[in-house]
Amino acid sequence: MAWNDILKPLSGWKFLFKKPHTIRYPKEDKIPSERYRGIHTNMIDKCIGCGSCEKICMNQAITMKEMDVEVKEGTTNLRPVVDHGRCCYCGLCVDICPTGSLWLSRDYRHLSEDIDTFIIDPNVKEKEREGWQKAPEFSLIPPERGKMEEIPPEKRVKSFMEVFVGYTEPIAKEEAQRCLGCGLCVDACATHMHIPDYLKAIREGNNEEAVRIMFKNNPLSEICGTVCTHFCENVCPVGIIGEPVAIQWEKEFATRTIEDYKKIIDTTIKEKKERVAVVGAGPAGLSFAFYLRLKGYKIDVFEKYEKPGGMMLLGIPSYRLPRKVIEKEIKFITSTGVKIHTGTQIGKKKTFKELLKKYSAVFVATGNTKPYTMGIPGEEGKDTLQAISFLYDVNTGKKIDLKGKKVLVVGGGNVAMDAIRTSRRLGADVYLSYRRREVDMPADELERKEAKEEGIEFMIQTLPIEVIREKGKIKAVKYVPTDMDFSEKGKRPKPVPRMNDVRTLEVDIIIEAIGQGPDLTYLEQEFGESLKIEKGKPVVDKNLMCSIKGLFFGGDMANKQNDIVSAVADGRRAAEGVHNYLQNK
Amino acid sequence: MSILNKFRGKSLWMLHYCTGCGAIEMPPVMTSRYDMERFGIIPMATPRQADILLITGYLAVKTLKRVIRTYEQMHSPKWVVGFGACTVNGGMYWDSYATIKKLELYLPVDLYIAGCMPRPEAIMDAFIELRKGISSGKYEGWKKYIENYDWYKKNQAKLFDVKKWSVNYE
Amino acid sequence: MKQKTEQKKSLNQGGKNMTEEKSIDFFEYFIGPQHPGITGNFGVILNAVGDEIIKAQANPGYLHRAFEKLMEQRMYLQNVPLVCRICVPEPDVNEALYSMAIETLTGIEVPERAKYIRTIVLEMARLAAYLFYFGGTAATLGLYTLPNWSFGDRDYILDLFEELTGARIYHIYMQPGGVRRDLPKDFTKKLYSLLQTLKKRIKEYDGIFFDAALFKKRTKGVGVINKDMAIEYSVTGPNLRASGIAYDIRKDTPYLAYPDINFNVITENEGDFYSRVMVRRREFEEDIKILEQLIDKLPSGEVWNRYPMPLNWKVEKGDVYVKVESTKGEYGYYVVSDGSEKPRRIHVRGPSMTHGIMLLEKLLKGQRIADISPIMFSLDICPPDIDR
Amino acid sequence: MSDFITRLKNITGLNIHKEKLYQASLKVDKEKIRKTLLDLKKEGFLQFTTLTCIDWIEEKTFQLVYHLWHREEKLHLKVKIDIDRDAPIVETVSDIYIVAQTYEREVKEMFGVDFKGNKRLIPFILEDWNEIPPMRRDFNTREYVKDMYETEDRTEEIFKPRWKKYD
Amino acid sequence: MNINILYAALAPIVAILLGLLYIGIGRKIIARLQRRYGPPFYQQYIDTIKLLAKKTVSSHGVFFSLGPIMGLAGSMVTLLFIPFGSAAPLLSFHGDIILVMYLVVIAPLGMALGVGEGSNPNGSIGMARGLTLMLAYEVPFVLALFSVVLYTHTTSIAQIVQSQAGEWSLLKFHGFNWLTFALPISAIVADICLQGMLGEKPFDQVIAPHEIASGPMVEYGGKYLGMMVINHALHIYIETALFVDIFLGGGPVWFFIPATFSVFILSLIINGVLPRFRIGQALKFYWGVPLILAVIGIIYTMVVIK
Repeated sequence: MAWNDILKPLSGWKFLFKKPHTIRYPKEDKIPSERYRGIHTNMIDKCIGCGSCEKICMNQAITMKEMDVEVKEGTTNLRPVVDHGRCCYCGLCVDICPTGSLWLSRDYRHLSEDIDTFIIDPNVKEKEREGWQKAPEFSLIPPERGKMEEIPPEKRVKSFMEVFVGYTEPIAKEEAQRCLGCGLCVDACATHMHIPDYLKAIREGNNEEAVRIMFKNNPLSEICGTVCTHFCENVCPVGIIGEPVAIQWEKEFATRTIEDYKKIIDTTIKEKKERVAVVGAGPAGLSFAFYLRLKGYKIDVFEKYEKPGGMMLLGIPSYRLPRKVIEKEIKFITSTGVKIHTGTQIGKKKTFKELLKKYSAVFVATGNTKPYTMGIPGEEGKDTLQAISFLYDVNTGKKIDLKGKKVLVVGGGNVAMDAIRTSRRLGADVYLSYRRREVDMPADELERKEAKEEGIEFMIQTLPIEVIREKGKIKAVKYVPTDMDFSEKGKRPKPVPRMNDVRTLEVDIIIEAIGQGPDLTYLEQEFGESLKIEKGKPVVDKNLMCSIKGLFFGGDMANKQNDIVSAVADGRRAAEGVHNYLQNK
Repeated sequence: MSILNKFRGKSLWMLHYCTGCGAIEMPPVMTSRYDMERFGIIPMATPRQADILLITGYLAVKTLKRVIRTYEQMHSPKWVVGFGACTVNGGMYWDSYATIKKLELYLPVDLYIAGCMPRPEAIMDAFIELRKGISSGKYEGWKKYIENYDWYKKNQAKLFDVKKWSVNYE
Repeated sequence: MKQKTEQKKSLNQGGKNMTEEKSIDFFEYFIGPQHPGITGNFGVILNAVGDEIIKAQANPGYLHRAFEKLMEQRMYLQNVPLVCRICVPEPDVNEALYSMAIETLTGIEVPERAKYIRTIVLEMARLAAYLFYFGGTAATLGLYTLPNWSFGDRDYILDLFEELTGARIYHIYMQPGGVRRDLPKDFTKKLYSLLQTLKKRIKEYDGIFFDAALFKKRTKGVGVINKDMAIEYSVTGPNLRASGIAYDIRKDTPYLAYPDINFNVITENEGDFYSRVMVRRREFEEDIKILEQLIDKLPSGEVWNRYPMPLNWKVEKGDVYVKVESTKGEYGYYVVSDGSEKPRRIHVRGPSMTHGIMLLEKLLKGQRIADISPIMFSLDICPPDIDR
Repeated sequence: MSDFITRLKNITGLNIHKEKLYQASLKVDKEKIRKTLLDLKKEGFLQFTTLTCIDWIEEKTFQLVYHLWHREEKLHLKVKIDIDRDAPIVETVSDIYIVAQTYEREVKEMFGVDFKGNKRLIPFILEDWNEIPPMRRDFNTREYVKDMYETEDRTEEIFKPRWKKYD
Repeated sequence: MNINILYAALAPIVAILLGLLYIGIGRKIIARLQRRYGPPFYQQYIDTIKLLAKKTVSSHGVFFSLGPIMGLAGSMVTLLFIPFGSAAPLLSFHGDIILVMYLVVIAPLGMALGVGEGSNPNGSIGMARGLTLMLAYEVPFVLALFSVVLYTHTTSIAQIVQSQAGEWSLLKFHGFNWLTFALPISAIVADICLQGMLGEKPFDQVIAPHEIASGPMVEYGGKYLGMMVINHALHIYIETALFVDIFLGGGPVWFFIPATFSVFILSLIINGVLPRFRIGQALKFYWGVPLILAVIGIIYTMVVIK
């Protein structure tokens, strides 16, 4: 054995005079790293109570508890409470949290002899020391939506061909996987469709089950799939960081794959003897007719125009909503035994009172047919058209050629969008004047984007004040820019016109799309005072029955939301209402 | 008696028994980086010489039998410290057939430390807290074991045959 | 020492009572679960005559948490935090294996930078595990100074892990498709400086332990595994290389970033206790070189290739066996998926399953009682591998 | 690698099909397992990596997978055999590969597969376990935990849809 | 006479306090070697008091309890014969060096008796190792002392101390007539054997925690362990005092205590950095080099004898 092998260990003694590297804990403390995964903290206002942290946690350490927190639209009052007798500090709940409100702080100290104190309520008002936080690019929820291939703007402007291409099978399945299953969208949707259920069915590939779930709440699912205002997507947690789950397109995909609904939805009906009349074959009337028919009542629908469909057929242009979709849905509804009498306007020949006598209940859903006017000087006269009548002419096939003409459309809703894009397709170069900011526009964001692509110039925050006419023809329009006044809380800002800065624009035709209201003239003649009307809309109770017994109102003419899905919802609710009314009559 | 408690607090001998996965955080605490010997805590080899029994994390039922017998061999006053989530409410193995869920039912635990494997600082926190508690005579876990002995035995009997269990080998 | 073992209640070692009536001239000796010389929670029952062992029987099962049963109850992503709890001294091996298995099954491509980061994490974990090994072996031989040094230095690696992953031991940092966060800023500088200090520190360890005469005297010729015994008992990892067979999974079937790292496989040839320790000692330096190469060649780019939404993630039917070189030997995962959201079966092939039972029982025959725990430590047996 | 597989096929006459990542698998029926392993060992598969048992409860079979590793050719071979689930009996291979004895002990204890000829099938991990072998899929661990430790399994409550009130 | 009684009463207390102090400071030094701060130096006192304050006493029978008492008694009795530096011991007569040699053996034997009763295999293995180790270091140690006796022609420790005496003063160093300079070889042998007697590494197989879970003390807890710790402290004091008395010439208190402490530290230096032998190797080690050295030492003394 070499001598230095024996003496070498003594070299260790040089540490006797060096400073030990011990962390003398109570005095010197080592602060954990920025990313340390410690005890949870959750910002109570940012959290929407979707419960996906509870779902991903494999130790079931997180339970969602009711807390007294003000429930904003699209959120619940559930907040997570963490049981540190189960938690393994993995941070998966932080990575899946759509809003990024939950994170693991850098604090880890919790000592106690009683195990109940280990259930810690992480909810706080403001952010304390951050630790393991949500990084958007590492979120467990895929941010992008399944890509739907688009038709290039030049090609689609030329004709009224269909803009909406729809999903293919693999992309739809992959997109349906993004759904967290939290159910916030169901509360936001007017018809409360069971969206997570049918997305799950699509994921598993059986579209029949998906369509069956849809038709429980919405008989016009394919139409809604194509043109809905999709409140569900506005509230979907996935959309907080990335794009929301494409619920509308998924619905369209599922219904498109089913040729004939008759085969998969059983419409066996237990006949009842009462007969019910429906005025107006719009979305509200049709859905009311469908659900009441399923309950067994005999239904007669009276429609003013030649073809049933209401605003869907005559308001929405064919490039947005193909006609065959409407026929397919209506064919299915009539297949259940609903009789639709077109071309008969109630109030002219037949009166409402006759209907009330003949039928045990009457449901009126004639929608908003009376357009509002701007009321500015020079407005009346030739070439100032109303949007819905303009669209009615186009949709009923009347040839209108606007080539080389300049068209100014006033308004910001979906009807305005249809007006500008239809006139664009008819060859005009189109301007849009809207008095508030672009973000306040009620129109769908995708519609605005496509409109801009098609070369329509948006004149935001402008208010026309006068129309200049020469020999009856419109020559130009005077307008002023507006400023926003945010004084009233909770409502959209009020536009304040700047009168000193007046500008003019040479224009040939003006189309007004500033909103429509219900046309109650016949009803007032017949019922007068007994029909209570408030702010232009009849007052209805929970069952949508107005002050006159047996008379029900629904659709755009009775609710504030003014879109297809709320009309369908009113139809379904009215069907329940009539059913209850007739049961305990 | 309180003066003796001071001495008991200042010299806690820990049983060198890594029952669960939390024991991997004991070496840094025992050795040069955090050095628990500054508080007079050294690992002892046998239950006879030890004062604290550290249940470091989950406890398989097979280990629970040994731990109970080891605990009963320790000389009182003795204390039990539960490490991590698994001793409080089952931790990650809440649905495993082989581990116990609440240590409280089988042993009188004086202190639980939060963490899915508590950090060395958290362990030092526990030792300091234990030290203060013992000096002031607050932690009396071992008395609790003697007082409701049959309650503990009933819980243990639910899992294994308390009287006659033994190792099966060739 | 003849000892009749009648009805005597032996109250130590977790108190196994020797109830049977045996009058053979050996005595049973339990190195039970509660024993400072045992790595983790593991029992060995020995029949010894005097100081010499004539028969040994391993008695595992104290750390059984039924991982494979639990993994069948959880979705694929929920297994990521569970999987790293299997082997405590080196959790990253399990994370890497699980991610590689799922990536092979589902075909998710791992970005280049993520491969490098994973290899850095694996090599750092290897350094930490080796330091743990040196400390443990020296403690069983009686030298308490080296554990204090090596555990102290290991703690600096754990601090770096905490910087990188947010946790000291269970990093839950690798997930199928890449890693969960990118490197923090100037992480590679800190790692580089730590590697330089570790180079100096290993020289000091040489002085006190590896070159010490007493260590050589105590370990040479103890617990010898010759070549064909190693092959017969399917020994893998450093223990195999200590017996002279140059087989290293990082070289034979390279994974992650190992293809473009050049390092040499270190072997000894006696296969006894001394060569097992020296193999790991020289591999420690080799790892430092590997880590330096990794830091130089670290590419840029993103670090995670996304998998579908975890709550509805279904992996199509298939089975795959992936393996990684851990400090204890070949660590493998055999994942069988049946197209549902939960794996059908995940079999964890821990190296200690062969080293800890059959090999240990064969090695302990004929050894002294003083050498039981050193041999067990030299084989680097990790009881959670056996019981899972 | 692939030429070795073809050579292996015609020598042993077994249809081995290659999979990704240095792997190949092979289906054999129950009786021929010993002969296959003997041939493969002669071919150079010296390392017995592990033995896995998969419980395909739907088809009422246990699938035993013997994993072998060929060091020179760098090939991982998975020899699979299916055995009936209700009477799982197989001959042991512990005399061909010594290490298989431990794996067989574990599979015996966890699945209840009986290995004829294994000299040492004594309890391995579980102690005084009186339920059915725990790794079988018909042993529900969450129910067992419910009545032994009163630990609730809140899975349905977590995944209960919250919109059922709109029906 | 009453001074002696006072001295007899004081000696054990002083010895225990000194022993515990040495262990406490030793722990601190070892801690500094291991790059950490280590416990306060008075930690050993606290530990002992805590052990004695333990509430339960579990015994395996009468002899089990007798073991530590015999050990303590053996150590106390040897104290009577060890001179505290130059101060004469209580009892001193010819042949007391041989008596001390015998008495030092009583303590381990007493404990062996107790441990045998404890029926714990670790205890019995530890006891067997303790006896074999004692066998190992006794032989060279006796030869070394034999050479001292040969050189100083007396077998009474007090006289050995006298023979090295000279007037002591702080300034003048007059250690030349120490026996270490007279008989260097036997001093080295005695020091190597001291390492084994104190149970410091590389010879601490007796209480090797990692192999036999603290050997003989495995069943002893609480008050018994307290007695054993005190016995260990006494043991340290006795051996270092014996070594200083014989080889470093005793000397006044201000020299005696630092000398004993430095002898203890010398053994600690080796203890800090070495692993331990197997018991077989320890035996072969002691009967190898130290035995030959001891024989050479004797021949050397015969040659150089006056």
